Amino acid sequence: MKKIYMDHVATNPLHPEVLDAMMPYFKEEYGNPLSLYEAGMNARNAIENARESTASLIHAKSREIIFTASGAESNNFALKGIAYALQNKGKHLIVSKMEHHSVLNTARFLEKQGFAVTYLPLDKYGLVNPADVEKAITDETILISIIHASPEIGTIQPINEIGQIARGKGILMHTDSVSSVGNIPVDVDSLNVDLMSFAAHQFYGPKGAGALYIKEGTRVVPLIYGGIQENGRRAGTENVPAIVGMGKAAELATRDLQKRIDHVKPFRDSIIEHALNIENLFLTGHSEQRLPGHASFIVDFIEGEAMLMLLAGKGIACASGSACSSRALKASPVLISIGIPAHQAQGSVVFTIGEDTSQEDIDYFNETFQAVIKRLREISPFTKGWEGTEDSACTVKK
Amino acid sequence: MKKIYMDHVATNPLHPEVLDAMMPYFKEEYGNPLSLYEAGMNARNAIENARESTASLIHAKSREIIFTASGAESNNFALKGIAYALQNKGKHLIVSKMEHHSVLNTARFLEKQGFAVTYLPLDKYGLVNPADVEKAITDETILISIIHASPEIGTIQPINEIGQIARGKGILMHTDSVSSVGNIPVDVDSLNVDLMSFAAHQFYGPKGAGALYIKEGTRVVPLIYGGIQENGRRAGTENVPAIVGMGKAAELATRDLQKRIDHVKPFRDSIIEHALNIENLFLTGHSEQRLPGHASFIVDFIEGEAMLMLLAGKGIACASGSACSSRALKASPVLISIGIPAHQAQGSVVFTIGEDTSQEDIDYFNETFQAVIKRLREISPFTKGWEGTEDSACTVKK
Amino acid sequence: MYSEKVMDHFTNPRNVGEMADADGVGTEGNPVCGDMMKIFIKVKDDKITEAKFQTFGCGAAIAVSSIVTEMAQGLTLDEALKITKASLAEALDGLPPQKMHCSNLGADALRKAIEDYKSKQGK
Amino acid sequence: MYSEKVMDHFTNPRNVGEMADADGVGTEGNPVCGDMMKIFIKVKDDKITEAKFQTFGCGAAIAVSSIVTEMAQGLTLDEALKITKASLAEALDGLPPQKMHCSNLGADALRKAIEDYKSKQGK
Ligand SMILES: Cc1ncc(COP(=O)(O)O)c(C=O)c1O
Ligand SMILES: Cc1ncc(COP(=O)(O)O)c(C=O)c1O
Repeated sequence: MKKIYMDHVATNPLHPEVLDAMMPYFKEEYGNPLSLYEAGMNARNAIENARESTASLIHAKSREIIFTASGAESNNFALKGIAYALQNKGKHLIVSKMEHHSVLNTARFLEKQGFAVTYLPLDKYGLVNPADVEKAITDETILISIIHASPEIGTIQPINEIGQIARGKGILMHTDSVSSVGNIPVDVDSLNVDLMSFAAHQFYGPKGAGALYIKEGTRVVPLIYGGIQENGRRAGTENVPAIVGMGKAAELATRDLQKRIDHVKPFRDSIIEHALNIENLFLTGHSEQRLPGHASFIVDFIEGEAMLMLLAGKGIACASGSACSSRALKASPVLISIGIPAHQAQGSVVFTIGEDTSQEDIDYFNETFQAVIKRLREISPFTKGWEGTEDSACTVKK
Repeated sequence: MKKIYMDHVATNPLHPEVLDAMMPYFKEEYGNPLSLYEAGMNARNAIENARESTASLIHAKSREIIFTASGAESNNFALKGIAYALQNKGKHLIVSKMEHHSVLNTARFLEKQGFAVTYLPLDKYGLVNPADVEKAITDETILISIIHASPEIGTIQPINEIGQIARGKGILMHTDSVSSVGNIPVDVDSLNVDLMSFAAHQFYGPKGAGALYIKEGTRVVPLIYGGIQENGRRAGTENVPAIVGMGKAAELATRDLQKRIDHVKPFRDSIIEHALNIENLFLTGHSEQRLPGHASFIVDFIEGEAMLMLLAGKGIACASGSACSSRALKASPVLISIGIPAHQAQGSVVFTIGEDTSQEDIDYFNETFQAVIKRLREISPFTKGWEGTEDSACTVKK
Repeated sequence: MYSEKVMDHFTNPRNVGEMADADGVGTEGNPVCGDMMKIFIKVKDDKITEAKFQTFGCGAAIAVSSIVTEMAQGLTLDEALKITKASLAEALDGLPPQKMHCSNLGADALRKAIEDYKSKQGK
Repeated sequence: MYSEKVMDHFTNPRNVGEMADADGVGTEGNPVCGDMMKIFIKVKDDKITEAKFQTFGCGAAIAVSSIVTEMAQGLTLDEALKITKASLAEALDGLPPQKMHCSNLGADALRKAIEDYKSKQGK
């Protein structure tokens, strides 16, 4: 059976060159990077080279990069690290309703510890209005954290504008760039941010490697205390192979970024164009300001998990924001925040493509997607409208 | 040149079988373990199998294992996770002066957040006196955290006795078993602990994989918030290859534990016996209650880093607790806590061996160690005593 | 995640479609919650002679709908009323825990269809 | 971490040992802090004709001791007093930052040895 991986926004295959770069650090170079003997020193040099490449990808200085184990860790580190560092200055944070759980749930934890958090609304395309950011700022505000690009609806936020507002007010700005770094050009300076989270598995690097960019001179309290690894800011014996892999992946992403964008964008456009020919189907997120390999839809009258399963049966791996496809059994809060009613949010489906995607895959996909929708609509009690749908809140039945 | 790795307590080479087990998850099985399609489901199954093997190694249930990225993360998670979960019950923690930085520095962070911490003293062998634990307990005590075995002096603490005291008082008990799990038999039930940290790279598993054992029914607040990975207790896209590697390493450790102990113990004894023939040299830590592959000494009149460097020149990789060999430029607090004067602590040297160590290695080592000491003593101004040494505290000169 | 039986009933659902001349119709669930099931039955001599369904929902919901219509056919109304969430899950060789309750509306929809038939009969 | 020059002076230190008939002796550092350096000099016509050392300390401390004795030989006392931490580090092709100040006691020990010589001469 054909296998087409269309869940690149969740995670990515490892680039073969990345794995090659990692291998020696699984084999000969196992020494502790802190140690004084040879194997340890080789490991330390490898880490510093990786830091250099990783910094280059986002146009940062290498000492501004702290390696972590995941995007989620970087987000937790950024929010708690700034909150605890600046709690004497103020106890107010601003985030958006588009944030990933790793930002949202950290914000909720901080609320329990006495911080106040403003959750900014989204427009129907998922955009945060910079004017709303400005209005939300108080004397107590110590951090603004806005996601760069949504993995669910693909929309890219105007981070540079928001960062400018933050900078104007002397407030630190963090962006969760996990789904953008490696997929679109990212420059920490032109984005006007002080902290940025990203993860290697989003650009053909290994799982288990993430980074937090911390602008020089910014004080953060560690999330993981311990030894003096990462300049005392993130403890734990370094995961040398993963860090080396992140460095290599960053190097490849820097080199190939435009090529990758040019490769996926026409495919994404073809998916969207073909899909929009289907009745009662619409695009979610912004049509222009969106990730180049990201196509996301609401398909009326059928449910996302069922689409996923039928597509999986045809070899196509993808994602959905429907309640049934999430283990929490709740429709994606982002879909609700951009004004999609809960019953329509059930029909969410997300396709994300990558450098391994071919024209043949796209042709096969366009055909199959249409067939799957047709099939599920034959089973559905709805055909022309949502007759009989109660507009009540749905509590999960247990 | 001969290469003898004698820093096993810092980190270990990957077992070739472990790497073999990991490889498919770098290649074909890259899917997101949370997803519904096939590659994702294979990854999920692999994680659950690894959880089972990892649990077996410490005689726990598999749902009591949370995967993390390092021993340091597990320690941070345990202390902060319990502190925040039980802060309404009390705000006092008990640790020992033998703790790893990842426990000590987390304890200091918690002190800044309003918690009180008692640091228990050590006797001259490094042992914590269970009676001291009992005395330190107050109505406010919510957690006792004592390291299982010292990576610096090899001493193994009477965790089961301390755990019994904790249990008798209804107080949670955590042990940092990073340097013991995989090296000695460890059973969470007979140790009477509620939480236990450990790391795969200590038993021939990969860097980037750690675990926290959390006894069923124990509530902890996450350290890394986000998605529902690890049952909502530790977020981040799972590092599938590392987790699979930890599972395989745990399986091998369970199988080979006694064989490994029988292999290293006579070598350790040979190192100690030969070393003790040298004048003005003594063993640090307990002679019986110590890690089977761990030999640590104070060599009078010479300095640890110089020993390390000369030994490295002879192909022998080892560690020291001297000020100059640490980047913090401070002699090991553990050495000071067991009553070793600062000038003697400078002569600390630690040798830890493993399953790759051979009789030939030990013979070469015993000879070389003696020669290195002789050589450095020829350079030293001290020969028979510490004449002229001021017993003043030393502040790092900057 | 799903048993082979679930996958079979999901990918090849039995008895799909509207029944214009149904003797009883039962609807359960709400698309807001992700699942809605509509069951149509034909009844003769207190026995279900035919059952069909239309379902909006996930894989489990569709498989449950398929199997409940299959199981109901040929049963007396009293026998059909004994079909439960548990017996449907069992017939499908099990359902994942989170699907056990949220997408397993078949027994309820069938009961409603039977009640509808009975009320139409004035019983 | 260390330059080749440091490694060379550390593994083959020049001028090691006590000098029973030294004209000046200088001691700097404290083993409590990890480094102690003792420098012995012989002086003739205001020139250092011979220098030796004994050092307790790390690799950098030993290398610094070795090079300072090598450099001092043949210098006038005034020239020798111009030796600094920086010039020693430079002669060793650099020292790691954390070693730059804490193990680089050579210039101070040499200065003390020269002072010792001068005070003995009653100068
Ligand atoms: C006793 C102990 N605890 C914690 C750690 C930290 O573990 P890791 O380096 O995996 O973060 C170590 C380091 O090896 C250790 O020896
Ligand atoms: C926008 C965003 N932030 C954070 C994360 C979490 O990253 P990780 O899974 O590497 O922890 C993700 C997940 O892919 C993401 O898409």
